[in-house]
Amino acid sequence: MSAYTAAELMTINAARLLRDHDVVFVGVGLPNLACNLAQRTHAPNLVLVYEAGVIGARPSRLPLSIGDPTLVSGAASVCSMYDIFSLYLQRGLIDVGFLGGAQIDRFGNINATVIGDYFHPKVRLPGSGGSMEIAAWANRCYIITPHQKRRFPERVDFRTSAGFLSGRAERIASGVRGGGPQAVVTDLGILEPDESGELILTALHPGVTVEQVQANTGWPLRVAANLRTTEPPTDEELRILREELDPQGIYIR
Amino acid sequence: MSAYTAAELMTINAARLLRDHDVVFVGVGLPNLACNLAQRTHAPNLVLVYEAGVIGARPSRLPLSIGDPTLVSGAASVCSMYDIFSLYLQRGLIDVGFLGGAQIDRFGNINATVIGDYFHPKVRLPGSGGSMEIAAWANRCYIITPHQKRRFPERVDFRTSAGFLSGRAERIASGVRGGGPQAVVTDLGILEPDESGELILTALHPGVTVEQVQANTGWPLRVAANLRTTEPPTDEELRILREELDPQGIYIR
Amino acid sequence: MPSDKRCSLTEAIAEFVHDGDCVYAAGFTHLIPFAAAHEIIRQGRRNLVLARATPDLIYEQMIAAGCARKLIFSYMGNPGVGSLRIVRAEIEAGRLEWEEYSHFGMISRLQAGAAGLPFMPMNPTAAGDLERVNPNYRRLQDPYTGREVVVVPPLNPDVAIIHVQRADRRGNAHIWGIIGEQKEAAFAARHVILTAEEIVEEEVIRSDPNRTLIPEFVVDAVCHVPYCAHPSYTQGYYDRDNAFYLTWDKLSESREAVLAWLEEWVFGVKDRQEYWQKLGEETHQRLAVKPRWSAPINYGDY
Amino acid sequence: MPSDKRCSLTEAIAEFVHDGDCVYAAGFTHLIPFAAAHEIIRQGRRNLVLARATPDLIYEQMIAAGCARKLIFSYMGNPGVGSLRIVRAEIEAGRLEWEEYSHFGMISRLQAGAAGLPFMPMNPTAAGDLERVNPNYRRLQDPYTGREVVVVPPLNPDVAIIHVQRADRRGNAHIWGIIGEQKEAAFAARHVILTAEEIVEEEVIRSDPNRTLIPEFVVDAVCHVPYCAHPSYTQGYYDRDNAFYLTWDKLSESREAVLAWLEEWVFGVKDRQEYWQKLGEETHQRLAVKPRWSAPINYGDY
Repeated sequence: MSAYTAAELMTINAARLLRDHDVVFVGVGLPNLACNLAQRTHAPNLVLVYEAGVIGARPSRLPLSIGDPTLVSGAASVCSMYDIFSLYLQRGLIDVGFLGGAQIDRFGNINATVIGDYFHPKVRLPGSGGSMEIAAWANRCYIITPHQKRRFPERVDFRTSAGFLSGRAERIASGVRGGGPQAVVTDLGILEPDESGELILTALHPGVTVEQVQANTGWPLRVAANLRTTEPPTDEELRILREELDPQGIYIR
Repeated sequence: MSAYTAAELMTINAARLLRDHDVVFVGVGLPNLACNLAQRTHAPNLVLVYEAGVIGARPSRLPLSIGDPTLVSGAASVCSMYDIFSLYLQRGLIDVGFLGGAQIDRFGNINATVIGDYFHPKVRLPGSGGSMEIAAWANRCYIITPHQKRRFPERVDFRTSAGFLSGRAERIASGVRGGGPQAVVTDLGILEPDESGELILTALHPGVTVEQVQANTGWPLRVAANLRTTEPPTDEELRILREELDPQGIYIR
Repeated sequence: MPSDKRCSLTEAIAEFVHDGDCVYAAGFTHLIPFAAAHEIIRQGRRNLVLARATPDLIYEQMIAAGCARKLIFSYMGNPGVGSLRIVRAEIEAGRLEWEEYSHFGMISRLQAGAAGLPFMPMNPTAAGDLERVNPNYRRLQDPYTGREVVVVPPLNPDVAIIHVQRADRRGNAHIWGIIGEQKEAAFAARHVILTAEEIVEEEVIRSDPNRTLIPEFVVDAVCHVPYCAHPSYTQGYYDRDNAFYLTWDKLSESREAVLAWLEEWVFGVKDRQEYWQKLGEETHQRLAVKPRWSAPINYGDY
Repeated sequence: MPSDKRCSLTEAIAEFVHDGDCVYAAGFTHLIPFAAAHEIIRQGRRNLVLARATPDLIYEQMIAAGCARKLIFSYMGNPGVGSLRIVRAEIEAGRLEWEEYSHFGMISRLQAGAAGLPFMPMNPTAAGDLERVNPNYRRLQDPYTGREVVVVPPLNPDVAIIHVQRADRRGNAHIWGIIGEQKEAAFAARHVILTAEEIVEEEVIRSDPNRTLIPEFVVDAVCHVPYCAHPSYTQGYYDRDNAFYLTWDKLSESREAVLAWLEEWVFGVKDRQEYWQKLGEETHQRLAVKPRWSAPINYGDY
């Protein structure tokens, strides 16, 4: 079982970042797999919250959209969208948010809106959805994304959601409650913010070199003094992903 | 059945002011009786809304408080207090509000808060409850109260809820959406606002004189040119009140 | 936070209600947690700030027992009966601080507190005098039309006490009937004590997630307290004891009679179970209610 | 307003949806009223302003059919699948106006509209760029702390279309499962068209008033439209047709294929009943769902 896909590698490393009893704002796809994996391994008391208004979901099949009916049947609670964003997220009850986007920049700011000029878009992307508020108000945010140069520019074309803005001091001065992005998990390794809020390389996946990561990053990437190598996916993690969570390989292939 | 009590007289005259399909913010006591009477006579499609968050109540016994469980069982809808005051009242869906208070002044302003100085009260009253917003935002307001001089001062000690303030022009300038008090139903007759917003005597109950009303009013009361006499309670109205709505005579005795 | 939060009401009050705390015992005419108030009285808490839209008899009793220094409210009456004689006397005598709103102002404060907002806007009411005497009411200009709106600041009680029909041991709770400000109070508060008529298996709660108004992770303690709400009521479980509200109106004419009542019915009993037994069979039967069931719904086995 | 508001969806769209109207077809991933969109397409409405948090395939189809001049949204994607190819192409080509929020901004606009408020406040997010490009976002100073809040103005659509599980003929409606922005949209709108999987006797609705999210007096028309939400779903009634969403992703690569699809599945059928029959037995069975019932509750016979 030692071979694994890039998606499996990212999912497993993201799962390991979650702590037992965390309340997580989940998206579908890899974040959903990561949360369910964490729940079945080291974090049995993880609470899954979906922006559709579902709290404490226990899906009995792999949810294929953020509003899949399997999220509702057997959940602990369902509330309105206004309530999920105000009473839960804005109030500060969400420990962890997952984010994604077409571009992530040096300070963890995310673009999910547009490539090129906003009013004359070259590529029009889906837009914020919940991410503008998740990035601001969740205690910790994690980003899962494949590591490609076009996805990691020095500056995003459009700041859909806040990382550390131009640096950690600016985020703190802005008064937003959340701690900002804590880690970017890619298929090459893990980036984390330093004291200034700049994303630096803190871990490599087994077999990956610093040069590979730099070649796929759009700014001069700094490397942590204590750069580590991530533990390879265990057989048990891979088994749960492949046999229990995504047996048809919809997301992990 | 021709004899009737002051409470019966007020209730019946208040009921007659309601129109079919009106959505009414009901209080307990006489307003509740008036609404139920109207529903069983000329306004079968009256919608009863209670500030406790009950919509379309069909109480099978006389409710003894604003939150009586009989209001809930069989109602059309129940919502939160925040919703009833925002989505219904503030949004402008309420046609009629009933108000009461210890003092009602020349311009229909109401005091339900304090007699004497607010910070050193001579008599501390219950306070606004829902009435501050009902008086401002319901399309029409009705007041039911016994006619006594101390209840009808020239100016209220404390303006808990707005009538026409110092006159209709001031209310209009304030921008509040509701039309203000449309009638004060007492045990002597009915007062209604004129063009200036001043309450004037527009109807006497059978057998009551203008002098009696003036003697029980704290300002020089003007009398409408077309002063009318109210129709006496009918046998049918009295029968419904006594036999169906308040057989124990809790409110109407 | 543990997954099983069940404890006795005595333990919950001891742990989460402290002298000087701002307490919100929720429930608009329905589900009023009288048993929790009695336990607070028994444990001798002092200098509490008591917040509730309608103080009702629950705060009248706590104020008579000397637990409170201040009242935050929007309607102070014995509902459907008359005035709160003790509270009124304390205020008229200058012995009790108070802070006052309309219902909508009070509930908007909770909504702001629950939503994590610095204020909630409301349309103006033109009444003016309550805004004048309470500096917590402020005004803002609407940036779209230039018109004025009224705003109130958040209310974030130290502890909210929420009575519910049924909850699981983690604190996920179903509420029906009048829901008042239960949800807003729970989300606004720093700690939540849940009292429940029934503790049920998680499967019962999860069979109807749309009914869950309070989720486990805002809840600190789950206490099984049948008949917690008497003389108020719990929809579907027992009726409001209107006779008690009428009796209180007479009894509270005398402070001595109130203190004697507290002696007998609060200090004289160990807990709600003893209180309920002491009420006796006649009262139990008078307040019993015949069932009227909801039409079930199908969530689908996805 | 009549007590019995039942009519055909054809009649409801003819009466309450006019060229140029702002339409809010509600439902966050659930209860999306596709049948109503198809009827709007069939009746040839033009210049609509289409507002929805997630345009989903429902607005993609209406935009492809030429019904709209403008889109108001917060997330534009084929949920769980990919992008909305037609909408994206129209925006990139400058042929479609748009106005954009985050989900919370969009829903706060509806909440303000539903509550009759001139704006709703939100805490700042520091992101900045969406505020910069959309002048409807404004800033205010919190009068208590001096900090800034972000505000959005109310959204009051001309007509909201709300799909529900069951309603009575007056328009009182039960909704369960994901409730999204259904209530807010109904209260914010000037007119409401209700589509329902089932029309039930008033007694069914009144057996569970806490379940009634939409009350009769905001409703103008009640239409019995089983399977209205396909390819979206109705909790407890049928599943989401995920295969359709995947098929659409391929199909919408070609505008001709989309127009051919509309010809066959919208113009080619009279109403939803014909559409559902045309889907065929295999699809019916694939989307069928086994029951999973809620535990009933007791309201009490007071």
